[in-house]
Amino acid sequence: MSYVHFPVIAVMTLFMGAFLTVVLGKHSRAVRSFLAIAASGIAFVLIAMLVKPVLIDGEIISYWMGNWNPVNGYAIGIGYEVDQLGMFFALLVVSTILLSAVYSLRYIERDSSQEFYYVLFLMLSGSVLGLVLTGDVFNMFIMIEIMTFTAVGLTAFRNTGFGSVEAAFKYLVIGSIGSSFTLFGIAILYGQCHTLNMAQLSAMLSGNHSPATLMAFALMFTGLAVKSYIVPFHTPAADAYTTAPSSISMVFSGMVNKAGVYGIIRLVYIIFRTMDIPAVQTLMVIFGAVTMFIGVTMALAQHDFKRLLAFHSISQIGYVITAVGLCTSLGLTGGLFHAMNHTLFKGLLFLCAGAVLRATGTTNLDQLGGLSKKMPATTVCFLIGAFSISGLPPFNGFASKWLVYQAAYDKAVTTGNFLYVFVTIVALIVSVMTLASFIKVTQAAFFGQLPERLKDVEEVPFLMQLPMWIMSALCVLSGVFYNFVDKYLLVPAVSAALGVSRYIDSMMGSGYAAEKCVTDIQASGVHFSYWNPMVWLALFVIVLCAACLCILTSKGSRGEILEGDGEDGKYATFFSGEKALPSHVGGSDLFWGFKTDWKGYFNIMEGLHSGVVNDYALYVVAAAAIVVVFTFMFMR
Amino acid sequence: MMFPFIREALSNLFSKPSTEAFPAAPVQAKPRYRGRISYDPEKCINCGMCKKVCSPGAITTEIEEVEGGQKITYHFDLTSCTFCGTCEDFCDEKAIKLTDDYLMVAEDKKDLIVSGSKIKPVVKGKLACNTDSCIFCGLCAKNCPEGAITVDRATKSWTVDHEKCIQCGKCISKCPKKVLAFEEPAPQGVIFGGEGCVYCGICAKKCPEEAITVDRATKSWSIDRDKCIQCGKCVSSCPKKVLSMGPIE
Amino acid sequence: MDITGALYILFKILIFPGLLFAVVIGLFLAGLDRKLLARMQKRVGPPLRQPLFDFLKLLGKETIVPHAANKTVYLAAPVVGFTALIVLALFIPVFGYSTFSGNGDLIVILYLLTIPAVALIVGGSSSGSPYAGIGISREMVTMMSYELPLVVVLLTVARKVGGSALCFSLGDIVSWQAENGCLAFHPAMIPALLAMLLVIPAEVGTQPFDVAEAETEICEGPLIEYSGAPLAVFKLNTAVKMFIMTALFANLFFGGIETGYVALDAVIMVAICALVTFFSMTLIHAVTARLKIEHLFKFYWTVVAGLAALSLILVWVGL
Amino acid sequence: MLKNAIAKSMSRSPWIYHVNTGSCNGCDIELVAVLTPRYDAERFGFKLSGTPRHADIVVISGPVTTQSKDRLVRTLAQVPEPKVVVTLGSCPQSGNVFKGSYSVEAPVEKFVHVDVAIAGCTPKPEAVIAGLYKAAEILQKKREAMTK
Repeated sequence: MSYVHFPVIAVMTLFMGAFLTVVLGKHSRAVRSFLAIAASGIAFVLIAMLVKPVLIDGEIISYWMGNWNPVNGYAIGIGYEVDQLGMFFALLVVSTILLSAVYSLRYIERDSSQEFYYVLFLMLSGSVLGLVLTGDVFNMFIMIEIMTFTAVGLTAFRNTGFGSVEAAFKYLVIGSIGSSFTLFGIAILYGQCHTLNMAQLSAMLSGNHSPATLMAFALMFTGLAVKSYIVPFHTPAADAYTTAPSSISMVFSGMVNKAGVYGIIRLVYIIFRTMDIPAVQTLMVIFGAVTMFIGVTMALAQHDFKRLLAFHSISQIGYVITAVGLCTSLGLTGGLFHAMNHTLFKGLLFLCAGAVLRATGTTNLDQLGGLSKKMPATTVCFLIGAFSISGLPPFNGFASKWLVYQAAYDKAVTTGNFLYVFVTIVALIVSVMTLASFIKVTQAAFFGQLPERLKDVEEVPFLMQLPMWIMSALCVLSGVFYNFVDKYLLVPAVSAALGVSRYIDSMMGSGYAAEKCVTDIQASGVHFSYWNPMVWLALFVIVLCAACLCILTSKGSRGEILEGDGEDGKYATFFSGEKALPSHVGGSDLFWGFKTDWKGYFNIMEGLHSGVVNDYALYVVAAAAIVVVFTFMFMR
Repeated sequence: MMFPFIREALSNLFSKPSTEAFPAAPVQAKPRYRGRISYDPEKCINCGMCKKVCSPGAITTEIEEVEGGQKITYHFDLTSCTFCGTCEDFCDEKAIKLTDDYLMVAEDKKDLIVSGSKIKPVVKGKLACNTDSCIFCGLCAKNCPEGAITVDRATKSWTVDHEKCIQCGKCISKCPKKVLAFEEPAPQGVIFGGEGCVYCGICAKKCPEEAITVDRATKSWSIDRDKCIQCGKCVSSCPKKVLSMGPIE
Repeated sequence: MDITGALYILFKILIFPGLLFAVVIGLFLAGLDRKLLARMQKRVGPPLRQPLFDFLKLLGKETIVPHAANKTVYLAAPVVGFTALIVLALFIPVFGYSTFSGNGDLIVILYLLTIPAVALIVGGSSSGSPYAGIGISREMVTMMSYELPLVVVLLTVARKVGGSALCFSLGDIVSWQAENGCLAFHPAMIPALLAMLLVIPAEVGTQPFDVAEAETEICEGPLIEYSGAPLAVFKLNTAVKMFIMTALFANLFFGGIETGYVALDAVIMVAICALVTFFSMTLIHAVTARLKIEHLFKFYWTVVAGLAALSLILVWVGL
Repeated sequence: MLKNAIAKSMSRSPWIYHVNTGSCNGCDIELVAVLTPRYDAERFGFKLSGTPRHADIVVISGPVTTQSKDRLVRTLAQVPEPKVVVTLGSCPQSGNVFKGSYSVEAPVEKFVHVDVAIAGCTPKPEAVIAGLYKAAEILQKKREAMTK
């Protein structure tokens, strides 16, 4: 079988898995588990087999469903088109699916109606995979719809808990508004161009924007922005990520909002090719900067583990949008790399949150503490994830954030636009605040003192640890072996995003792009004065060894380390001489000085995040209106 | 100016530090500093006033009977002392002095105990008052550390509790009229009554030392005081009860 | 790579300008700071070698791991911080002389600088003490405070040196200054210089900005449970950080004065480091009292960040 | 060599932790006076530390009230070896004028071994310096004994 069929088979496998789970998996847990793992495993293998032809050999797979080839230069069938950009996201998606499925096996074993979980899970997976592989705008919309509704179902999966139905409702309302915008935009496009194929749309829209297509652009941009939860569309995300099971939160932040990001990249770089217009860059960069800033400050104020992570998801997507919006190859590289890293570390962090939830029954940071002694594996994974997201070298977050800063400041100095300086500063400060909020989680949940209530907590089973360890390893590896990631994933994806003509040609036949006068976006040069993590890692290790040698082997200094029981006064915590009391500095107690100084800001933010879905719908509509107005003012 | 001390800090940088070079150059304590206690046992009269006025009870005494009198030892525990100086004030003999030695540092607590002892010879005689010249001012009673003297001006009485008296002699030195003294009691001996003696000579016979000589013929009775051991056998054996024990001359 | 080359690299890492140089100069600066501070307070002050004595003494003490602590993290934290600082020392050139040619990216330096602070925070956090909890909270807020002005200063320098090209390389910044004169003598850079001078004490954690380790209020904060060798390493970290920050300052603003002789350059740099230590740490320490944490945050985000931003705007308009 | 250097540093860099067990503050003030410019104990490396874990010399002042006894014992247990205990003033050694009170547990020797006693009520700062100096020497000896 030729590999051109693989993308479609992968998507179909997942949908078939969902169907079979309904039919066969009602009564047997083993069958359900098998189906879920088999479907996601097959999808993973199929996509992995495409790495060689697509990413390494640089081929673009085009596939017409039912062999409905274009007639008279017009695409009439549904086309699947796997270029390097789609492949990049597809890899993220299938990895996330597989790891999440493995994690789910033990994670949801205590829940009822598991067959629905797997059905929805597989449908969600299939839809996101379909979304990133499809070459048809309307097919994309269908996938978005499936994605939205399965996501709503999964959000409400643990509907016995507080707020999950409410969260699902918010998700439903906001998601539907977003979908409607997308659909409206697609309808306008179809009316204008009489085609739904992305490649053909790209060719036709290249350089000739009418008011109608601008309207379509604005609406579709808004619709996809809702799906990627950038501010001010982020409101349902926080609730949904918090109340959904952690394996699903991981899927949400790992691939569902990546699907939105993918959609935006596809939209601005390929379909409308508006990326070289400064106004679009400005729009996206402002959106991105605002998103990352509001996301992180809101995260700082949270004291629920998963809600905090949810706001961080929003914040990190801000980085991606900013970097992508810079429209330089450096920026796009940074943006895609950060998207990938975000999938890895945020997935990891959500899995850690899930482990904590399973072990202790709560994610409230004020009630946790001292888990590092009980759950060492989770702690190590969490620390790796936290350091990665905070961008400490040599973890992967650093490499991608570094690219983002480079790109932003490069843009600033080359264009002389002060906005980008501002964005660079915001990005750098947000990174510190990210670190701050993860220090908060570290202190509140994993270190400090173990409350009496959590004395009997146990580490999660191995099957749940496995995905966490894999993701931790990936976090470290992709940070250290940055060059390989760059060479095999990012460079092909970036050149695919910028090289539109190849995309069009491979779908619509060679020469079509030239016929429509499509030219590739001229991106500014890349500064690859990378720091070389390998050298620095080696250095780090050498110096670490030297330091350890100096300090710990100096036998003149009685190098022994004394440990003992807490009952022995010598090993008890110092409480100014008082008998050790269980007193833990929890999540809400931290960063007092900061919170005092920012009281006004936090009050405003608290008012804005009212929890009322009417308000949230208003934000979406208002933002859509702003985007439309902006588009018409500056893009003519 | 927001930082008023910048000028001072910078000028200090170029001036001499005001630190005392203490361990290198010993420092004299200021006048009237009350430091380590010095105790001169020779001056001490063992009145115990110091012990009495010491609020933390830092002063202890030991009295040991030795040949030639009592060995009296005073301990001043500096780790207990508040260095108030009251003992110095109350010591009339100026035996206690708080010096200006402030370096009272020791690894061993014993090094912080000032001790001194002397042998106080036994005082013969008991305190007595010549009430004829006494004006009953009561100074003796006031200064008595043990409260052994009672003076009542109204009835003009002066009494001393010999059990309590430690024979420190403070009252004697305080007495304005110098009427107090330690009076040695008169020597005791057998006293011959004379009247009624029948010179039977039983006493002479009974005397174990043969100190009594009785001559019936000359009606004389004599005693050799050097030989008499004051055993009293003669007194008890006298049929006429003319012999008695009492002070002689 | 042949043996000589490898040995040369090893020499660079372990002796100059790596481990040994950074540690010795760091301890020297810490000693100088204490000595000068004492002199400004009209005291004699400890000998210059005092930080070395402190370090050696702490090595000889017992290392106690409290019961509530997570042993691995607790013991690893100081060493990780130290390692990051040594790597930083390799990144910062001695004017023209750098360990690895052309490297020393400002953003990498900025991020490596956070590692010692994070090591302190995580180590303190893992000790399980509530005082440490408060301490790490303050340390983190301090970090957020000084990061903004520091970022702006670095971007200002990058713009000034790079013009319309991206220039984050410290090596390029130094060589630019060798041609165009020290940045310290460019009027537009004066506010940035002042801001940087004020950032250094917070980064190192000396007096008015040492809220995180306020020993009189929260018992040394994150360090509360540390004893023995790990504490020694943390104290060493502070000393080395002094060197790193002042050397960074010297390279950023006085990069031009180089003679070409490495030994002479090193002496000049140490002299500049000592001067910067005096003005940014010792003098401020001598004349101020400790701030409250919210005042610290406000101070950095208004006054210091304002100075830095002023410089950025001046540079941006072409001064 | 390192062993000797460490032992030597012990007496050059003793950090003090001060425990007040119900003192009248007289001794505490004198201890602080030791760090002032006039006496400047820092020239010998003395430094007040905020936590017993950093301390080498523990200075105890006050007559050890019943309330503070347990706290004192616990705090002392948390000081890493080698450590030296110094009593400041008369109170911890004897109870001084508070001796015999129902709420005073002095002498402190009932609970801990005291290495150096500084007498005085309060001791002169010079005496405190001399005492701490002696304590530092003991510290070095203890360290040497530990590594033998």
